[in-house]
Amino acid sequence: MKKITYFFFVPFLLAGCSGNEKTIEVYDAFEGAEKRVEVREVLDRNDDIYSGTAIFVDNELLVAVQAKPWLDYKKEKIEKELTKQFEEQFSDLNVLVSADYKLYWEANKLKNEKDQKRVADGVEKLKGLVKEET
Amino acid sequence: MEQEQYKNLEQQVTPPTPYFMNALKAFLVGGIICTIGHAITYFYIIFFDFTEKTVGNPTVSTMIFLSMLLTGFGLYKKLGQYAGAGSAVPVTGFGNAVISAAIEHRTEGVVLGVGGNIFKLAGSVILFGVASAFFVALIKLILVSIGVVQW
Amino acid sequence: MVIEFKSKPSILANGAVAGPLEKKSVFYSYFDSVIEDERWNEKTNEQGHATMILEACDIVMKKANIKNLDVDFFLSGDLVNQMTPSNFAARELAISFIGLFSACATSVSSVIIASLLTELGASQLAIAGAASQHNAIERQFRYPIEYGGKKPATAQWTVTAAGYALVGKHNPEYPSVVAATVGKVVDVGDTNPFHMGGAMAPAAYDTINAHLTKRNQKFQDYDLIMTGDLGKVGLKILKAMFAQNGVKPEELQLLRDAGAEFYGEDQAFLAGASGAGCSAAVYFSYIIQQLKSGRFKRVLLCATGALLSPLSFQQGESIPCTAHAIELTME
Amino acid sequence: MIFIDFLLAFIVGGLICLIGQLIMDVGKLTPGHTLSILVVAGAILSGLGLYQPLIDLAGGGATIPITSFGHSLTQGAIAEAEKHGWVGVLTGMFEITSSGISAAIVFGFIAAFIFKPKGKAN
Repeated sequence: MKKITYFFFVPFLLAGCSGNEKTIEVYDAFEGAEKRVEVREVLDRNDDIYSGTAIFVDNELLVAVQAKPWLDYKKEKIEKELTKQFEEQFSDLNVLVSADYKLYWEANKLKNEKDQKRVADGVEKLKGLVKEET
Repeated sequence: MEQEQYKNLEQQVTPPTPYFMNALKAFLVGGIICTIGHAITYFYIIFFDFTEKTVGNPTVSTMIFLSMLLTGFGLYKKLGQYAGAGSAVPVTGFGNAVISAAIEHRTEGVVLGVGGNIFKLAGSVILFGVASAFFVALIKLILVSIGVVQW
Repeated sequence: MVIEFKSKPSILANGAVAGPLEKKSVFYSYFDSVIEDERWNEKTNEQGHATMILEACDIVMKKANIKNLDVDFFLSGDLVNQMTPSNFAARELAISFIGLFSACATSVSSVIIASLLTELGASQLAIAGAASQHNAIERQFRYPIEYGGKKPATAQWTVTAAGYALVGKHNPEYPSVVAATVGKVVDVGDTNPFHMGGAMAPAAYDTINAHLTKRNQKFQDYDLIMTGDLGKVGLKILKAMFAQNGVKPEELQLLRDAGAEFYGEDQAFLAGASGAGCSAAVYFSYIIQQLKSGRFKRVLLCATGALLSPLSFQQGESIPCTAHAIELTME
Repeated sequence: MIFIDFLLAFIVGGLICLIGQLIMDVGKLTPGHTLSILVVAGAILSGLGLYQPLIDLAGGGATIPITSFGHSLTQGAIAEAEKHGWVGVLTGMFEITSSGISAAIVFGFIAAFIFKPKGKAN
């Protein structure tokens, strides 16, 4: 019995941090190039996150990010910071930033969605989800 | 032979509790159960409309369902014998405490047996949970109304 | 308090019955019958427990080819609340019945009282013994069966078994009870219900010492001194106590424990067996057969019992223990 | 990245169970006492606002142990107290954690009809 216990323990010690290549995706309904650059810039500057997906549709900006797992404990702080930055830059849009995996998962699905109508509905649904308590 | 003379004789002969091995086994099994829970959390997030904030409930329910199966087929007591706290601390342990009491007292009838005894082991967890939550919330409310803390 | 029996009542027949798990026992071949279903095909554990007692008593009566009408007294006890299994078994047997409780020492205390009744002449034939059923007792004293609590290495496994003996007038071909010691209640302040061996060892020490000194015997006068269910740890403690008191190591070889040996070296049973059925089944099968076969001439059987209840434990009481002993000889 | 997330869940969940085991072994306490202590600890940590970051960090590793039960009770009470004041402390109690207890009761009830305790050793 003791051998099994030791056997279990070893592999977990070896798992060091894997490389952190950053993936940023931006989907823009109006092909407004400069908006895309600004968003990419903001997300690049912030090195707490390892991946982010932004979606512009109608007057909505949805930014779903994923913080590095070992920084997840300050997830809410990261969200607040990014929301502040994006609201300064895109005061005309209403901005929603979330580090929730659901948002990130759905945003990645939405970004290669062609029909703009469905993207707008998707973003609407996600906004509803975030407000929902339990 | 006086009491303390016997006591230290008993101490010498009784095998010492294996602190390290117990702790290691509890850590491993507890970790594995929580990882399974983590996987179930991802499952619910991806396939159902739950955010990380709201995924707690379905995950806990699924874990308790799994603990019902393990308890019913007599596997949980073997897991518990190996893991100790590793199988008791996770919510499957809470489920096992409720379900084992319910199964056990079925022969005393559903109302008096199952009904009367279902919280024999887990009742204290609910009692202390609710009581401590009440006092913690009360203290926070008082601190906020004094202005020391905000919500 | 040591009693010497002048008329030396004899054990004319014996019966031991065990549950499915007890197939793993070292003494398996000595048991009269082993059943597949731990509830004896009854609905509840307690009913199974009562049926088990009945089956053991039937075996005893069949061996002595007598009917229950011929038996004067039925002395039995077990660990379930208010001894309901013994009561229900007595209802079926329809023999005048005295319920006894000295926890796992009931197997010997019942024989002591049967021998007293026989010596008094009030009883020609009396059935005495004890039984225990794992599920019925674990759920009452500790946790529900399926609960995943971790038992420490000192915990013992309650045996599903019953052992009964027919006590009658002296008969040289059968083992006879020459003396007995009724133990005092000894409490060393142990409170851990998972370390019964440690709590019961002092009681066994006290009873065995009292018996040997009053009968001014030494360990060598016996072929075997077997305690009830101290378990592996409890037996070590008892041997250490005697060693401290000057008993030589080769004498200590004579000291054995039914609980410690019951499941042999199977680790799943931790510190061995316990329960009223453990000492009863081993005494009234293995020991009696060894005596009849002449391998043992004189044995001292000292059953140990922990007199706790789930209530006394929750109220923070310590565990008082007792041990009763009978000296059996074979001419 | 996902692997590290799972690793964090494994380590944090394992540590909480380790603490539980130490309470049992060193403190010589029964499982019942240990779970009660952990639930109270979860409630206190939650009151101090320390438990939510732990859940964010470890995910399943913090929601599965019983400490999360104390946490959700407290969060329910605090959230309701924020909205309705004194009464909220009581009304909000099971707002968030309802599934834990109801699932245990329902599955316990169902199990009572399906299963029978079997006294096997191994």
